[in-house]
Amino acid sequence: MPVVDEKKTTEEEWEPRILAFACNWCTYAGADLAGLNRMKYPANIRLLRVPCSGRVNPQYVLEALQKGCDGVLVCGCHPGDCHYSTGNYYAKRRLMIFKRFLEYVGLEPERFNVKWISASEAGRFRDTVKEFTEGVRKVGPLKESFTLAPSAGDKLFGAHNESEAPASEEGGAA
Amino acid sequence: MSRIGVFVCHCGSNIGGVVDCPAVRDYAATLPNVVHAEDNKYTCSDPGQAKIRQAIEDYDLDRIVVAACSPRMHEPTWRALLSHTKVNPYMLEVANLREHDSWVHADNKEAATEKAKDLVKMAVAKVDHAIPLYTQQIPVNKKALIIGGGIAGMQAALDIADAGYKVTIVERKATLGGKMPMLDKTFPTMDCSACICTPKMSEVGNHPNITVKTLSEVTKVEGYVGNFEITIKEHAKYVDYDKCTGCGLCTTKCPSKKIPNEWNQGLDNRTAIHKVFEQAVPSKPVIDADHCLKLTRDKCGVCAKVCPTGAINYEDVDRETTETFGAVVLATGYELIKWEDLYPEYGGGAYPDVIDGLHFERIINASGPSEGRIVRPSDGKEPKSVVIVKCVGSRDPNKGKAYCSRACCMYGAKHAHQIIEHIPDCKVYVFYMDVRTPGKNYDEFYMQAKNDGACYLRGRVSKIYKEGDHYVVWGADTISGAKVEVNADMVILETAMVAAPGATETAMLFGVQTDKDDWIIEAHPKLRPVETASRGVYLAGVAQGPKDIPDTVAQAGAAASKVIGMFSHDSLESNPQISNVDIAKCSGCGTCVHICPYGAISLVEKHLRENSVKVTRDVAQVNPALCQGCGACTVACKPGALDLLGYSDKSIMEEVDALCQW
Amino acid sequence: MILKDEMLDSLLTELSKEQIVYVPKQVNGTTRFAPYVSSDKMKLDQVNTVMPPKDLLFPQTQNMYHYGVEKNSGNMFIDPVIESADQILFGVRSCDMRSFDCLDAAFLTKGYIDEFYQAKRDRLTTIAIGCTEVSETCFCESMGQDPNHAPQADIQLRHGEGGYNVTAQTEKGEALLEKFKPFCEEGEVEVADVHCTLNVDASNIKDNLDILHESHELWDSMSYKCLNCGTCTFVCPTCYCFDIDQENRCKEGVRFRCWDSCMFSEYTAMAGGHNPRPEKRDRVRNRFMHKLNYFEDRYGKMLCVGCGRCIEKCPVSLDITVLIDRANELAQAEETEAAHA
Amino acid sequence: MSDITTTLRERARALMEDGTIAAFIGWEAGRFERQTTPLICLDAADTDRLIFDEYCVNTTAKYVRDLKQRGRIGVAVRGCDSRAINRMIEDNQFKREDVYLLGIPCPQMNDRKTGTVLNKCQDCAHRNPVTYDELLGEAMEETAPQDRYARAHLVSGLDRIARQNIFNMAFERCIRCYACRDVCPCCTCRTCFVDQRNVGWLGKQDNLSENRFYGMIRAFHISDRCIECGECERACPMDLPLMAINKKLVEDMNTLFGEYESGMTTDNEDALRSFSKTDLEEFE
Repeated sequence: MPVVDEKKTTEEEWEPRILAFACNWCTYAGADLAGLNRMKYPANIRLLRVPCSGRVNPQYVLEALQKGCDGVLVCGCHPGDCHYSTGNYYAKRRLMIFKRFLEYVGLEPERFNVKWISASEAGRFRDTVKEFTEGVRKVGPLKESFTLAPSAGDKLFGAHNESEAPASEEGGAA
Repeated sequence: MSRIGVFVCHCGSNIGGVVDCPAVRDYAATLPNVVHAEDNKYTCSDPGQAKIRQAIEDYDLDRIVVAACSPRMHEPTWRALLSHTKVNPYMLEVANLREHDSWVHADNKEAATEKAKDLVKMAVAKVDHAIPLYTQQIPVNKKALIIGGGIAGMQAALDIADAGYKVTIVERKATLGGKMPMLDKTFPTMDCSACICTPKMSEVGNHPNITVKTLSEVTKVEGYVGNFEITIKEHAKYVDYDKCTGCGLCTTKCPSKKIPNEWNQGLDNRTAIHKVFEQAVPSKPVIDADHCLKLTRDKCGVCAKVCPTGAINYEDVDRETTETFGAVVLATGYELIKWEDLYPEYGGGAYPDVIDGLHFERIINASGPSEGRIVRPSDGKEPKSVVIVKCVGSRDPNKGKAYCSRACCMYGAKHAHQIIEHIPDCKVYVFYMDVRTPGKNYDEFYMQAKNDGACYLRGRVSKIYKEGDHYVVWGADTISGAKVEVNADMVILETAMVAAPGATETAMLFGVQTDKDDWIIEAHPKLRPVETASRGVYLAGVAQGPKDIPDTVAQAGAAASKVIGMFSHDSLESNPQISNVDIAKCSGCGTCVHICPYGAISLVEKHLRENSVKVTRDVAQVNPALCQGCGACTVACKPGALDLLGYSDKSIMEEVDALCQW
Repeated sequence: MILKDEMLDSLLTELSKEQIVYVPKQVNGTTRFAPYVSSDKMKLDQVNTVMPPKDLLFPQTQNMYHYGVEKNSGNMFIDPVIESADQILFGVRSCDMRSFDCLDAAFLTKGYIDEFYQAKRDRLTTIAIGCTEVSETCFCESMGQDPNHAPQADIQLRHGEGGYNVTAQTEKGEALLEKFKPFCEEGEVEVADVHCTLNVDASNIKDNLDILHESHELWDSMSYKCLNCGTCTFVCPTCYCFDIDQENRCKEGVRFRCWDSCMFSEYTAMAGGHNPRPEKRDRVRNRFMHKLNYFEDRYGKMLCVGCGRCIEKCPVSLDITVLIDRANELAQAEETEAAHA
Repeated sequence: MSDITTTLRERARALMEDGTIAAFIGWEAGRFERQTTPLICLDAADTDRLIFDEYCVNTTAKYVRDLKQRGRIGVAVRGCDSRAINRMIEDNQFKREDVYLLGIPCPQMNDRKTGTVLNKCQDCAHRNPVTYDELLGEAMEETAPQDRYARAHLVSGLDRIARQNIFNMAFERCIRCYACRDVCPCCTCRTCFVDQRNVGWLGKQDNLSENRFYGMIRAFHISDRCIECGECERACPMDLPLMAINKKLVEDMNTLFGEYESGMTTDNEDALRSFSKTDLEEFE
């Protein structure tokens, strides 16, 4: 089972891994509409559904970046249109500060962004994903540029299955 | 250990034609705690649902992942299914393989399949940390409060009251009616406004299910849907309505007679003790404390002497009462924009014959000071040339409001029509930007006004000034490109509607937001136009944005039907995906209280035992009926004492970790 | 035997060909023991490194097991992760040398052998340098260690004019000394002894602490200013408390241990929320009792070597020597009172 | 003995003796020359140990939380201490009437080793206490720092790689002792997020990623409340440039959401718990 990107180790095979937090009421629905309209956009993005951009804790963003996402996008309703009336205003302030903070400690600006995309803006969703993916592709794998320190266990994960030594039998019995 | 079942849906060929569903199924089977994985043609269909039900039995599943279309589509379907099984309906996660995958990545099947696997593993990781959630029942107090006694409020009140529920109307002014009874005729049918409005007023006033509180306002709101504890302040009227018969003797004897009459836009005067207008409801007078000699200087007291029933009470004070209501309709209405401050080029209010539309309504109204004769306020002469200027304050982001006030095109046409009807030799010029007449029989009405002889000129008016006893209006005709100069005896400005003062404050009491122009924001502009973001709070009429009488009445009816619909249940089901406090972690800082847009969080003092020591400290408490589950508080809560059920920190972090590291 | 100053680099370069040589140096803006690289500027004049050398044997984070479910067979596996290498610790001070006595006692005696520690310990050779100056917070002499000479070291160096006197003290040291010889010359330089300026009487501290009851006012007055941060425990060369945790990914995981601090309230927090040491007073008392009483009870030595790091680094200047003085004083008072009664 | 020390002892003793306060928080001399350490007087006799000089480096306000159940607490406050008190009142940790504040205008504190002005005091804008019950000594004229965000500007002027190097190096050497958190008057959580491993915020491993998570998120948590006292940086045993981080966040908040200084009052509208519809829109 997967070592991180077993088969995508060489530079040219590298594909950016992008996580997007999407507000259930606007952007998630906008992405649904993009699907309904059979729009095409890069397959690198994975949406994580949250009730509101106000639910997106900057801690999730940092976690995703440090654990191996090459870029993180947060999407919500346009200010003023929040389903919960104010959630995105708080999100905006938090993420404005957090984006500057990330860049201050050395992250490329291309790797983290926030976009307001309504349920009707399927085209805008597609364009945002395209642009963002291209931006991340341009700056390359995050592992190198943001210096992800290997966790002490990193070299162990996946190692067992690769060597597939009979030692595992012992381990199993022990 | 949880037991997860994964169901991969082909959706015919919608998903299966792009994504390798069997591969996704096999992959899912290798994920932690997945004890069963299968793929189906249509998971939402009856046979598909039956297979889920069967698998729950066969494999003793306690959590379900369905990899299919958007959860916005069928999550409710599978939740409903699970509610009949032993699996809690909230232990379900839907991976969106259709809208977010097969439909958008049809050109790259391999990538689409990889993405499908990722989406499934994220869903598995999340559902693994799901906890069962249960809805609660909130009792409904079947009494409605309507804020605003205009046509919107009255219509909503009548509809709800006729359905058999108790209604209270709170009106800031001394009479019901709002703006409508001030008008003369209503477009496009030209029926008498008062004739159709005042019967409604008296119907409301006499309805056994309706309580009317005039000169009143809401000062405090506590509680939540079904159980709002609302404090209403009734200002002193100085007249005991239980005793007053409305005979009117007092008003004839009052010596303070020189007070400008607001009802008639200051065109005539009224007394200190006065009834707002003849058909006012309640049909009883109030004392204007600012002008009454007794109340200001402790002299006079004539009204008390003449009152045959002893209803006058100079000692009267403001009274606050608190009542419980189940639902609220906000119908706070509008005012006309204060054009005098914004448009000095129109004289800024210095010219008596440059008036606004409502002013003109009082002039032309048979019950107005000139008894329906069109005369100039300055000298009482009949005008022979009238200029009507539309969009004063509307569609003018620089000086007034950016929006269109919707009704002015029609009442501009109405005024033109009325003037020509009353004074056939009067010239009428209408300056307009566009003419917007969407409505039944509206355009016909406008055409008729033009046929009557009204001269429509497309352009804004740049200046109005006085020359002798007439006014010179400078404008542009953008169609001919010519500069236009018109001599007018009277100018009518069709001014913009703006939200009633205090509307925002009132809305805020209920946790309802207003937009930049103070109009109340509806829950959804298309699909939930009469609901607000606060459950149990509805809106009607111009409070939501400019509209004409038919739209207002229709919306009031819609709001009433929402209230009636809610009242048809004895209790409501609460949303279980709400914020939850772990008081062990809560330090009582109160940040969440500031953040919550619904006022759902409060700090309460708790007596606890911690490490065998009794302690008393403040902790946050979430009202499950008020919380809507947005989660804004959970992020503001630094120690994570607040967490959102259904979207917990743990489950989201697991999803992130799964995507990155599995 | 003399090792001339100018030969030091050549010696270390030679030594690091076969094993990792840890020397005190500036790393990432702090001083600690780190692998020698020939261009390195060592911090041999430094009285003490900010971080103690304990992480050579007991890293702040150390993997213990790798476990999981095999992809093909579905069988479970548990692989112990034992890391070990030939290491030389060069330039260690006398106080830190004594800290290895403490760690050895905790990890290798009383019938329990910690294999992760032992694997590293067995292959460690220590080269101590006698102190040539002391800082104001040094009090190793009060704790029974001579700043000039560490008997625990495999090789002892002492610096004098122009070079070091080299003495092997163990078999391991003798063996390593062979490697020294090409860089050394016969003779001896003159060295001067140094002594701590901070001195406390710790001779009876264990007994004195026994006299003072748990509820004694001493613990209130000593603890009220403590912030409950872990600074003292993390810079301490002898604090060996650890926590065990795991990092899981899908169907495999790594179990590791990492330094923990008894000053954290979370350290003793139990499932269910109860905490047997809920107040910082309890935690402060526990730390000092462990250092000066419990450890001596069990292992016959104090768990404080007098390096002074905690005094130096404590944000609120909580000082173990002040505690010792106060405890002596109060115990005496109690005894006098008891005698009168 | 300085006048302030004498007055401080007299007033603290008088307040304890007349029962106004149950404890008094100040400073006493340490074992070493020019060293001071926080002193908590639980007994009137303890007040004789109080001192005040230019080496009282500790910000002591946080002890009020530990002591508040004893009754009203007296605290000697300078500018930073008084702002810490305000901050904790705003965060509902205690009430203003729970403390009795003896204000002392601050001469600026010195580093005991070098004798020069402490880093944390160099860009201080409020040396006079901003709230107190009694002021000991004369209020001094405040001098606004030349650049409130000087610490951040030193770094923000560098290029990305250089900034990354600085912070990677810093987080690399962090030992996660949490002294910065424990000394911070804004860190008043009962259970810090780092102590909640079951939620999965961060692991206990000591490595750059986890340390950076801790460092960045703690800074972010206090970002709109930081009173800029610099205690975290002074307390840090590994000399992490923590104020370069905090000042950056404070600067951004001030620039983007309007000028404020935390802890000047007890009813500040913290930037991240409020919003304005007219906030800059950069995510369009």
